[in-house]
Amino acid sequence: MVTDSYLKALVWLVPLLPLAGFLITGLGRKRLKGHIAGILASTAVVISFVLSVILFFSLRKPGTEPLTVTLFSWITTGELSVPFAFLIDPLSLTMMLIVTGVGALIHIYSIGYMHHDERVNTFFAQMNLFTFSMLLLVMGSGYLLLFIGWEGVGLCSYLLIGFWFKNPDYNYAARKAFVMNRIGDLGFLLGIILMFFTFHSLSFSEVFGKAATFDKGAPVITAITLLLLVGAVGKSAQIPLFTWLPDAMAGPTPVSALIHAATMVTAGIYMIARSGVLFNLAPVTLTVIMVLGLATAILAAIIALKQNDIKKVLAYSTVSQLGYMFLALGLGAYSAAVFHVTTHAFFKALLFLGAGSVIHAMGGEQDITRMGGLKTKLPVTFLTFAIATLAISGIPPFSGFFSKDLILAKAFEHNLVLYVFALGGALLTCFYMFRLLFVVFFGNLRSPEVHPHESPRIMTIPLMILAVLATVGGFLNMPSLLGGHSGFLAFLQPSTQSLETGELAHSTEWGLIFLSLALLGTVFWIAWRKFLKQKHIPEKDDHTLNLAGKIVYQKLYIDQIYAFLLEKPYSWLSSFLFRKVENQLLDPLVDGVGHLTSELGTLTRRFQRGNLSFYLFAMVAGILLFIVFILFV
Amino acid sequence: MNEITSAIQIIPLEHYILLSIIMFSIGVLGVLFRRNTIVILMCIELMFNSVNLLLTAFAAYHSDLTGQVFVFFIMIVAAAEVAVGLSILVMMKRNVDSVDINQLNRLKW
Amino acid sequence: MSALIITVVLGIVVLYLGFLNKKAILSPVAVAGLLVVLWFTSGEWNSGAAYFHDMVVFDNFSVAFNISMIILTILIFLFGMDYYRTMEFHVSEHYALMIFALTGAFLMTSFSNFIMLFLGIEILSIPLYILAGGKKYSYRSNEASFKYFMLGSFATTIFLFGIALIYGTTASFYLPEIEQYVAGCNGELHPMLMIGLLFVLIGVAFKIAAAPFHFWSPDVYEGAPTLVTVFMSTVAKTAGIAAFYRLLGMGLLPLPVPLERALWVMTGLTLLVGNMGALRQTSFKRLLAYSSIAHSGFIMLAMLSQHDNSASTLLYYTFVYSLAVIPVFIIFILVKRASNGLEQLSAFNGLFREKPWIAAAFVILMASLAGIPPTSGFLAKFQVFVLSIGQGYLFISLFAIVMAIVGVYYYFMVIREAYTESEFAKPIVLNQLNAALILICTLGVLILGIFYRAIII
Amino acid sequence: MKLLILLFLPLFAGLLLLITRKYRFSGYLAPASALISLVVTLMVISGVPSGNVSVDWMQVPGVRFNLQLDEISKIMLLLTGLLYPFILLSSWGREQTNQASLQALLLFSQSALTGVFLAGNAFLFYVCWELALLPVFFILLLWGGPGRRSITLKFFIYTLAGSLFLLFGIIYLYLQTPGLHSADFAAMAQLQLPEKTQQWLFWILFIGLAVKMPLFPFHTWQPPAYTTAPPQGTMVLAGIMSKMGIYGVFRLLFLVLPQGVLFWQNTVIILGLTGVVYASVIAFRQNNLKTLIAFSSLAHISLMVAALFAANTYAVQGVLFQVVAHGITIVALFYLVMLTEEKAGTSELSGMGGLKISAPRLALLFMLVMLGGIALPLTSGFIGEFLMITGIFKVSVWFALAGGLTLVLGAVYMLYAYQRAFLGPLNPAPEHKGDIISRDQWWLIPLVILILVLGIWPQPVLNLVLTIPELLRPLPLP
Repeated sequence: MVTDSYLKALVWLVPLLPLAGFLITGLGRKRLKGHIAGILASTAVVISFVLSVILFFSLRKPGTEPLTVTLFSWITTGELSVPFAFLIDPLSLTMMLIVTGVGALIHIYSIGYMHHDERVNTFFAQMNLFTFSMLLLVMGSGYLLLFIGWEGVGLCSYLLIGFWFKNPDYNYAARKAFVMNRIGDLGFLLGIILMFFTFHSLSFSEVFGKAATFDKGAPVITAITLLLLVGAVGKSAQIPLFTWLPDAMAGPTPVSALIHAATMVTAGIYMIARSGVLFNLAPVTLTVIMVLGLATAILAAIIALKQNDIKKVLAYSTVSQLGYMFLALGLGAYSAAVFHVTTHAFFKALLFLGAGSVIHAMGGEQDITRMGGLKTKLPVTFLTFAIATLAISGIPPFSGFFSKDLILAKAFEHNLVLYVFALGGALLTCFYMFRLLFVVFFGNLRSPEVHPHESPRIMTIPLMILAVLATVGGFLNMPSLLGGHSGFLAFLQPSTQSLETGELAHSTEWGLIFLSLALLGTVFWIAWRKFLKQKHIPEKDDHTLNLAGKIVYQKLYIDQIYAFLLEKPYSWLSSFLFRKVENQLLDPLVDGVGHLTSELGTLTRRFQRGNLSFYLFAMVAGILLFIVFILFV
Repeated sequence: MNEITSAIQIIPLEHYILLSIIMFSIGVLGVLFRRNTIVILMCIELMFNSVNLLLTAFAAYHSDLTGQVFVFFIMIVAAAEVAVGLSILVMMKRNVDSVDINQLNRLKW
Repeated sequence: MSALIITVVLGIVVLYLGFLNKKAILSPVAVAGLLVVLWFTSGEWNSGAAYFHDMVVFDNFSVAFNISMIILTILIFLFGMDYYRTMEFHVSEHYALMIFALTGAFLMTSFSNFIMLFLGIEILSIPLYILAGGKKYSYRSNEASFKYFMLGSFATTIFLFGIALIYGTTASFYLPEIEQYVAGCNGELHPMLMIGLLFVLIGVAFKIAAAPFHFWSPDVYEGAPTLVTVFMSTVAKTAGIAAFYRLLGMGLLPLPVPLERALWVMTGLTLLVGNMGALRQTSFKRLLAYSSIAHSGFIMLAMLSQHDNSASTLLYYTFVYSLAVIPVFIIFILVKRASNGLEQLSAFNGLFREKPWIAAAFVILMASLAGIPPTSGFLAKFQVFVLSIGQGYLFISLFAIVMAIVGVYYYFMVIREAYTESEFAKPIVLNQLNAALILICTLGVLILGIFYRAIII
Repeated sequence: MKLLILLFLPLFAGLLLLITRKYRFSGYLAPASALISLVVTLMVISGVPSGNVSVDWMQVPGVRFNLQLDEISKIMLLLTGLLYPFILLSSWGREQTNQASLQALLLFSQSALTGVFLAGNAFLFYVCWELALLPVFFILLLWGGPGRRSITLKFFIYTLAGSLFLLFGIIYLYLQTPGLHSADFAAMAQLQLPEKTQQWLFWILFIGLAVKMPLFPFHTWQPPAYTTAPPQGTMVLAGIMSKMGIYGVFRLLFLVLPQGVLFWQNTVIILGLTGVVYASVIAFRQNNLKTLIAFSSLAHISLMVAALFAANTYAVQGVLFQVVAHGITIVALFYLVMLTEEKAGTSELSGMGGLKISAPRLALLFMLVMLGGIALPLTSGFIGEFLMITGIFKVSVWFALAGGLTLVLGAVYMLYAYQRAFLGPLNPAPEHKGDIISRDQWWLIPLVILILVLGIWPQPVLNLVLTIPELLRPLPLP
């Protein structure tokens, strides 16, 4: 048994290492040559991962008290006392492992992927900064600490999306991401403040302790949770704040893998899971989450059907999967949501890295209509990508099956309609993923001028590791149905306080599994027929599509609607306020006083006409008026 | 002296006051409506004299000599003023070859 | 008393020096003589001596004002050394006339009888009529003198008529007796007395250029030779204000309600006309003339807010105002010379390049006129507002504040001109005496603003 | 004694500088004086006994020369002491005509501002208040950009008009003090004026203060003045002088007219929040970088005013923290704007673009400071804004929402401006003058470090304001 102080040292080393990596690579970005920055950055994250693993094994025993490590007092004033402290419990450990583990792989992958870029050192500095922020987010012992990481990852996301800053579109995407996140953050912050005034504390332990005294459905708790939800919606790209995530694909692909698939976007899920105690008290909020999640899952899946950009497909898929996680949260199955976060981190990171490998091989081409037949050219990439596709489609025994099935089962328990829609979304997922797989890797290469080749070892090894994880990750939580004991959920339960629901009868569960497998098989067959057998190639543009296809191809015109409803009016308002209100109302109002005075001045001078008769006359008039004034007024 | 005073008091005070006011008003009106500076000076002189008359009458009615003494001061000062005024007038005549009061109106606004 | 006599004698001596053509010693003699006068005047502090059957009373009020006027006259004479150097003839007459006018001013500060007030006003005014026309062949000087004379004598007749009416009701020219009479009326004044008082007040208001009896002042200020303008806007104005206050403070306050209201109207009008008239001025002398009207407005505000401190506030206000105005005019004379007789504001252009320290002094002086701390002009306005707000005249005080803002605008417009590049080179010639005097005045303005011990009068 | 040093050292240094401007060493005078001031300030703040100054000044009763030092003053002194070295250094070695005069004027303004923050007597306060304006008038008039003649006068008259209303209010308060009257703040704080009086007097004083801040809708002088002024002038205006109004609210409103404050609380908060949204929205489409930052400053100050009038512990502490934080950020921002303008040859955003390619260090520093400006956690801006919004929340959720909009809208216009200036392809139009020179870099880095340090370890400054509720006892701070 290691001593407590030793463990505590490990705890603050975990985020410190990426921070150190950030400082070194950042400050030395002019001097570090070649792969050095990448190696330094990756090492930092790898060590963090190792430390996290050590922590995990030290604390994994059930019943172990969560570890709190206080570094220093950050803000102390009045009742508000926010220490800079970390909380290590099962939930944060899980997230730390994902962040550092998947993060380490992506860092290593990036060494290969980014080595041509002239600003590679900056890239790694920012990646390390992101890891640091993300670790703060998941390790913070209170909401304000969480908020630091929350905004920190937002910043890094902004920086990395706009990494290739010479392209105005990328900058636009970066800004869009930051601003949409900020809208959510505002809600989150207000939620934090309301929470502070309700519980007079912001640390998890105290808040949750005091929450127990509130009744279920207490308005103030509902308000708090709704505000927190706004934050989560922004960060985890749910309706209506999801449009930034597809655009965020402007960043380098490892960024998409790390930030916009595996870790950052799941921060919202983490936050809600963390606040399970509160959300349990607010059924209204849970319903809202559930509806939002399901709607997002289906909407994004539909849009993904017609996308031609390999990363866009994956992005919408991410949005859709996040929707599933929200669905799970809304059902009170926080642990299930975190479980899906975990498996999703594996297979989605793998998908993105695979896509990165494809793009790398294709010389930067992202349009799937110009790919094809890469199966032979990129064997490792193909294999791993295929595994990931199977996983995300929910085909056993790959990891996605277990996590998604868990959510579907919970949905079934709750409501049949819910289940039907959720299942429909899963089928859509299966369809667009296989469409992607078939179009990219099968058939013939449709752009003859490029000569794709397999990526270097440093990129493929992370792919392989992730493929293994995507395959076996599901076994972490072997359901009792298959003779397991739901280890993962049990491990998390102390942190998340998931709502207990009755177990489904095994027969029902088997029935559901077979139903979904049968349907998945059908969908697979359709995709296979359409894209493999008939060698159907997606249309390059929307001219040839029918109306419905057109709308889907244009992402339901949501970007245009937002531009029309928000950006344009805002821009107009800005000009209007400046041109009309500031320059033609307020300023002239002030100037008007000046002009009026000035006119009065001119008028006064008019009386001074230089004419002696007039002066005399004015004097006499003045005297007479004064006489009248004193005698009669 | 007393004889004169009582002689003055034969006429009611109101008449003196009225006369003075009429004289004064004629002066004021003259100042306002005449444009020849000489005439205006004479009008001002008329106003001075109306004041003198008034003071004398009051002095007589109050049986107080200071009022009459004041009249002497006024007469002296008025003389001095007219002397200065006329010299200014001469200067003006030299400069603009006119005694119209509105000839001089370059200083304005 | 001896001060009065010495002043008259000094005037005559100076005239004789002129006859003897001793131009060089004119100014030193005049200054030395005034210093003697100053000595004797200060000897009368706390004596309260009364002369001529109590028709003049040299109480502390009048002594303090007399001292202030003597100092101002000395300053003007010192500046005059340079100003009159270029003048060939009649220099001695200028000095003598100013000294005579000063005698009249003494009477105005110390009268307690209408006869003396009348004499004082006339002794002050008649030399000024002549001085205003000092440039014999200048059309503008002529016009100034003519207008001043015509309006002045007209105002005198009004004033006299007022005295006559007062005499008719009260049978006295003595202020204390009139005061008693008025107090005995219990506010039910005979209309004749009321009109009489009004006419007397108008006569004095004319001297301090209160609206609507201000019309002479811009024209005369502009047309008269600059040094005469300085004299009028400082010494003559101080005398007028002292006389006005003496009239109110020694005789008439608290005023009958209708009269007081009339005076408030006059104050408001004066503030308005003065500041508004100056606002769009391009001629510097006219601007200062209007500003002088505006300052009369502030002074009337203090005067009407009757309080123990009113007198000392008035003294302070008029003195620091004059102390700032004199060097400002001198600087104006310098830049006017450098820009070929230009009297517009643009004459100041380039001052900060040519003579940065003079420009800095100019800023301080103008700031004092505008009432910006820590200059004495601010302290003066501060005291005025303390008086008027303290007496509960909130609305007129707010109005005065608004007018003070307008004032700041035009003063700083001039400062802005002084800190604007000039279009052509302007060699500004500045002799050491003038420089020293400007410095002294500026320091005075500053020091009086920063360290001020109230004089109890 | 130390307080007197703080008050007069810059004044004398400035005078000395003017006299000796022809000599070589004069260039070092201003920074040296500012550094000494900084050291003394830090000593005074950290509680080294500084001795009280209180002498009878003029024989106008109750007008005394006394300096007082409480927590609010300390915050303001910290701000002044901290920023002036940078403001002065920013002009160092730059090609400006008549640099000695500029620095002397800046030093004068430092003296006056210190006087404002130290004065224990309303008369002294007012004298310094107006004195602070004069140097800025000349800085604007002599070193300003195009259109300075009319803009300077407008700025001057507008703010002075406000001041004169303030004067009216101060005199009124002075005359309400019992006995021979006293203009000491302490005596004024003892006053218990009738409620009606407090209500109308509030506006007389508040307009004076609001113009200075400035607060919507009294702000129209501010954007053109900030745009036209030379960088140093803008830094003084935005960094310190805008805080004078806030300081005045503490001294003259919170302590003297508590009922007036409570009565008009919501009105002012609404004005402030309107200003936040209004200025933030306008800033979005500004084409001139300086005007844009001016509007951003307007938004920040507006939020501070709103929080101030929320009048509870968190809000007030947040405001005082933000006073320092915003001061540092805005000075650094205007410094960077100056450099950007130098590098791009224009302050129009349409003439910039891609500056990150030619001036990466500038871009990086700009980014860091900007993050402070948009209140990212772990920068100083966040602590202040969090506390302020917390305080506003206590008054009303909707107010907090409106105030919190600054988080979103601030990001909107700042990032957009950053993109237009630094990102994208290199604008072919301007002649590029390379990256910033190391001297500027070394002046800027401490500012950036301050922004970060105050965000990570705000407690030293927060400790200064912990006792604020005690101080503001007349106002029943919840």
